[in-house]
Amino acid sequence: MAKAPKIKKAPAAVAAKVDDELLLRFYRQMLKIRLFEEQVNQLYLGAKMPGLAHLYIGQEAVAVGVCEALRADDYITSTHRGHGHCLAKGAAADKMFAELLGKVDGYCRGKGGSMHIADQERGNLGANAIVGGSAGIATGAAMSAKMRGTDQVAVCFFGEGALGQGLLYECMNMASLWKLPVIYLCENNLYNEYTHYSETTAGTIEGRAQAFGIPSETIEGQDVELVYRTATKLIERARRGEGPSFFVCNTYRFHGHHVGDIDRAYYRPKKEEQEWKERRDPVKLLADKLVRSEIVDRKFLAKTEEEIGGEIKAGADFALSAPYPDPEEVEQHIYAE
Amino acid sequence: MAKAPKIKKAPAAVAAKVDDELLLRFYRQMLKIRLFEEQVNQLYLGAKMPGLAHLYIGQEAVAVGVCEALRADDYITSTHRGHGHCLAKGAAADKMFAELLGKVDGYCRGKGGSMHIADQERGNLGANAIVGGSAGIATGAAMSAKMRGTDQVAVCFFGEGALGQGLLYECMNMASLWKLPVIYLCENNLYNEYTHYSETTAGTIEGRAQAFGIPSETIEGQDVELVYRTATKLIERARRGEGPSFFVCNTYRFHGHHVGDIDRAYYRPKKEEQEWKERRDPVKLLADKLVRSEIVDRKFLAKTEEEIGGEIKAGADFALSAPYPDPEEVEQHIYAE
Amino acid sequence: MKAEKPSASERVITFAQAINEALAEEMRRDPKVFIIGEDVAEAGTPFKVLSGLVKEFGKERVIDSPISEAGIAGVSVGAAMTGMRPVVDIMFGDFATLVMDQMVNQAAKTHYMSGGKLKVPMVMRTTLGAARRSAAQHSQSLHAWFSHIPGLKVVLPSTPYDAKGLLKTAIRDDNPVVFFEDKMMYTQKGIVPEGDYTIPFGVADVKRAGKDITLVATSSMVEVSLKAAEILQPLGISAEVIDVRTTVPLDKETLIASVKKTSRAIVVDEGYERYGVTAEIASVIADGAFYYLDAPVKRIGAMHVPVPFSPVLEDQTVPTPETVAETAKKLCGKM
Amino acid sequence: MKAEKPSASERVITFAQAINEALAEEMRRDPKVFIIGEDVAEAGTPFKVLSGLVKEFGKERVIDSPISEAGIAGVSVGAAMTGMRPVVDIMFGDFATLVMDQMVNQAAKTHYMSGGKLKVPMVMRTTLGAARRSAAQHSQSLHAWFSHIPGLKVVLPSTPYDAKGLLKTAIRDDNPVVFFEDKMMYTQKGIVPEGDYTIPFGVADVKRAGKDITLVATSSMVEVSLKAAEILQPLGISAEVIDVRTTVPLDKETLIASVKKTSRAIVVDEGYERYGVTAEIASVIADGAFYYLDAPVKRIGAMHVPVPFSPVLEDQTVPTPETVAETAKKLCGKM
Ligand SMILES: Cc1ncc(C[n+]2csc(CCOP(=O)(O)OP(=O)(O)O)c2C)c(N)n1
Ligand SMILES: Cc1ncc(C[n+]2csc(CCOP(=O)(O)OP(=O)(O)O)c2C)c(N)n1
Ligand SMILES: [Mg+2]
Ligand SMILES: [Mg+2]
Repeated sequence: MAKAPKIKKAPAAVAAKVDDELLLRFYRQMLKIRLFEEQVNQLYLGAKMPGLAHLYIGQEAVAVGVCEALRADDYITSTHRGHGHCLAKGAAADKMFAELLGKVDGYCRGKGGSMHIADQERGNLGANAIVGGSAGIATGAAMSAKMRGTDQVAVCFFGEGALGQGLLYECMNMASLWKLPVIYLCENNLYNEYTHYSETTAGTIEGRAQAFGIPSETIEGQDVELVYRTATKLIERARRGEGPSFFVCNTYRFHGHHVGDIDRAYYRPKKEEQEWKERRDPVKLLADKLVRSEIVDRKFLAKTEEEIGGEIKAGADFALSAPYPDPEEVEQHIYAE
Repeated sequence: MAKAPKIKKAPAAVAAKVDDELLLRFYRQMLKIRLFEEQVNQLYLGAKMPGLAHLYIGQEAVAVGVCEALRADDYITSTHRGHGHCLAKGAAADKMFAELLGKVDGYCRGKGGSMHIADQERGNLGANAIVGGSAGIATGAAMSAKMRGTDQVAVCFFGEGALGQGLLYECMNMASLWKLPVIYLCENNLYNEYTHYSETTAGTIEGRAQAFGIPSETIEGQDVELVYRTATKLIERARRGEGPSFFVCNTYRFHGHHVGDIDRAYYRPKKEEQEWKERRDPVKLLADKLVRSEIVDRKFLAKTEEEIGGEIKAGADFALSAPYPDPEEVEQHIYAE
Repeated sequence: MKAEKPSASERVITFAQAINEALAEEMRRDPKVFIIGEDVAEAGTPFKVLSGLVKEFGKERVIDSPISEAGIAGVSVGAAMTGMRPVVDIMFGDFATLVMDQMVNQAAKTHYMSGGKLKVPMVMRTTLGAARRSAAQHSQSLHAWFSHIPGLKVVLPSTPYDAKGLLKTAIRDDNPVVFFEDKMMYTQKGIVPEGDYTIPFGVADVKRAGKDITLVATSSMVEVSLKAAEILQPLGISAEVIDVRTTVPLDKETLIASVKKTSRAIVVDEGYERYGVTAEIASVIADGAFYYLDAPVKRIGAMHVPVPFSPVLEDQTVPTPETVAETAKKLCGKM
Repeated sequence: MKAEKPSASERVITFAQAINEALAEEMRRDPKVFIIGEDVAEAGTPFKVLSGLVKEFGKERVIDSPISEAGIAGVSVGAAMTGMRPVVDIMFGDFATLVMDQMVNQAAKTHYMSGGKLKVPMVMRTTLGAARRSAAQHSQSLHAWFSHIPGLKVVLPSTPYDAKGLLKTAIRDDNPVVFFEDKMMYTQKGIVPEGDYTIPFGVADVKRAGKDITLVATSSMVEVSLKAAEILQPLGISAEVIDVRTTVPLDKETLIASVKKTSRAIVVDEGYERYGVTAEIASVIADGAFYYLDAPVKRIGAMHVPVPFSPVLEDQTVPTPETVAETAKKLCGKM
């Protein structure tokens, strides 16, 4: 753990101090996701990882801004692009790498893999390989929290492509009718696989929730502070029992739909990718801010990166040397005893 | 056919003359549905009809106002409460009764029954026993019309309960994206079976379509002229290639959810039923108007009723004496040759 | 086998009441159990199976839902994963077509995919059976689909007694259980003890002992098979009738042991015959009792057609005591 | 049986190219045929099976849809009822869970429920097969569900040649046809004639003649069975390998005739074993060839578990030439 940053500003701003630490924490979390995903890509390129993976690079501010506003006992449901959500909710990189490699030390003993990582100890009810498939699970978790009289909240992460799935509307209707503490979080990264969302999405995204009487917010999802502040507001609202909300974060995936999606020019312009990477990289934006506002210096950031990089590297090494599950496990866990 | 009504008004209103005839035609059609359904109820009470039926009584103005605005080659899809749609689109009472009794002379040779009546010669693609199940069929028929380069239009009739089915939203999204000539016609009769729609429907009904960029109209569905005028407008819009629309008709079913639903006090107040029957009976309202505006007199209406009653009675008799399908037919029509 | 006549101490109630009682007792026992479905509260479902439950448990535990089968199955999965024990009501088995993703890709696989960390203790109650003049979309028996999916358990009670005991077991099971009720059976009466008892899954019930042929049946076809056995009796054919009770888990041992004894078997089920549950059960028997069989194992399912509305047609599609008896006679060389 | 080596005149292309060619030829022949699905146009599907079609036929006939499986199946039903011939692309067979109502309650029953008046000439193309490290929600083979439903036809091509000929037959059929393609087979090459030819449904293909045992297989398991036959050859076991090609309609005659000759049979399929297609086929054989069988008919399906991600686990779940050969040896008393 990096030693506390040298605060160069006048001790006056005490309240701000917390913010500074929080911002730094955001940075560490976002950087962890970034480096984790880059490592995943390396594992794929090096033919060390079975199957494919959908990288979260470019969208880090969304998962971190939202999960930092949640409590450990709050719930999230995730998607096929779920590594970022999982890490942001507190999962450890080493056990995640182990899962991605199908090793027994993974969060699901290697049975789930990238698209099914779940970490229920931290409220992560799981990634989901069915687009929109978790709308019911998140809504049901919120219903359960309400029935059990806790003040837990559930966040349902999904990509804008899931707006095509009828289940989402069935669930939003019930969440609104019963004032369930759930936040439908739409990460609009502009593409449903290889098709621009404008070709698959009529009307407006926010209207999809407003139709059910669910209030909605749409923000720049590359600004982690903004994501955090907006998420905090909606989560508190849900906790107070005021019902569901819909939260659209505009963002972008920097890599392909999955690690194997290299030639993308036919469906999205190189120029668009460049612009996002140069001007709207959430990690870079936050780093600049941290330095600009003199919370830390470049040296510190470099050190942080080195340190997290070490953690990631160690995590990958752990996974690479971890054992596969015992072959007998194939017939275990079909049914709970 | 009743001889043309004596027009008592000054010959001045020539344009109006057409309207008068049209109004009379509406009346005949609505009355036919009313008397048909009352006969169905009698057949049920007399244990002459197998199974159950969902009566359309009280909603006649919707089916008639809409279908009178359609062409014979336009499409409709219907619901479990589909007798009115079928008659309004031009089906003959006798073959419908035969279908309801499971006779070989029925529109579906007795294989479909009340919930599956189809009459494709008049563009009726069928009733549907799956709530919301026809959203895809109607949308696909509109898509087909567009692809085949005809200017046919499709009307998807459904009850407000179908707003709970995700399929509807998936289809409206596509209809809007592709500007398909389809009208989603929501008959809001206030109840999903035995539950008031306010307990199952969050937000607004119109918002459900507006979210997809589909324009919407909501009207008093007991006023057949208003239904006809509004339908004509939306149908012409669709024919011109300007895309789908959503049309909500507020109405009420005077009988139970199905013929066996007698004790309804636990889910809807007798007073509410009375008010609708007394003040908002579409057939009565039109009859009063015809007389008030001196288009016809009471005697003429009585004669019309007698005449249509005769047609209905004859249709029921035809069906009662019609033969059942040959037992071998059970294994016919599983596959088209 | 249970006695035909109830003794003074024994209580007779309908199948519907047995279901209702099982739910009421479980909801009293465990505050985590709740019901969700269409028209389940005041209406108590169109079949009136749940009548009165909302009075005792309130609208918070007997929840009227929108007409959203996928949605209510989905929220049940999520509620089950987080500490509740939902019982979701899918009015007609035909509507199972709408919940397959939530039941099969979510509920059934969650425990396995999470390496045993997450559990989905939920029950999906639905119906099966034709012969109600409800036509093709309200008459199907689709239990074969669920029986095909690892991670699900599938229950098919054939008596009020079994209905209560099996439903309690289903509610207490930590896995997703699909529970099929025959619509025609709701008014059937039978002896049902008051108070608590459970019936284990995977234990077939020998309803009638016999030595010449084994009739293996599910749900609605158990009664049909018992009647067939009565027809066969005077003809000197002694039929053993076995109710599998649960297709998953399946009590292979009891079935195979019976056929090893009788050397002949017919499997009777109301699902479509082809690629239906009769196929699995017949091949389990044909394999397990191969060296004891005097004749091929026969299967009788619903006629392989969409269920027609017309009575003269619909009535041909469901197996009857006569058709079962005819097949049995042929198999026993008595014609 | 088709020759192993192509003659000069013969052309070799991949399974994916064969599918693509069948679609292109049918779309040229009949303007009513169109394709709808997710990422089918420029992307040509994630498997690149449809590459290039949008160039020739345009976005009006190769339609990129929203991620709405139920919706695209539904609009296809409606389009088919009104004069078009849709080919709807459901990317992974696992997503079939989302289209069951439209395919089963609507498409399959419309012709029958309308007394023969309405027709639904549509094809649903989807995939099956595990072993791609895609885990439990992207690896299922759910053809048993569709095979269970009267009104649907179910096709499972096992070679590029069959893929082209069977897909053309499917597109020209006036009924809803569900067409399953093995994801692993797309890159497999084979001899495929240029130009038009069709292969009738309900005609099984004897891939290899043999006299000691019959291996009945579907789709991905045909190749596995042929390899098993190679393993058995040197052991003096002559295996006949039959590809059923279509589970509905099923060519019972060919299967039964073969087993009457060989007296032994194993049915191999990649769907879950229990209540799967192996059960139906095995019981058809056990019944039809009863008096000729020297051993019980065996079934080998995918291991009855949700498909696990970890390679060491997943690889155990799919039948292999070795497991099939082992079972065959036991059956033939060679161990
Ligand atoms: C029901 C379903 N249909 C199709 C797919 C295949 N698929 C996987 S990801 C994807 C695109 C999802 O786009 P979006 O929801 O925007 O998420 P993103 O990939 O952009 O994060 C599709 C079509 C699927 N997994 N599930
Ligand atoms: C998918 C589905 N779920 C449930 C049912 C049972 N059901 C038949 S009619 C009905 C209520 C429909 O209400 P609405 O759509 O408003 O039509 P209305 O009966 O009022 O005309 C229900 C729940 C069904 N037929 N299909
Ligand atoms: Mg996206
Ligand atoms: Mg209604």
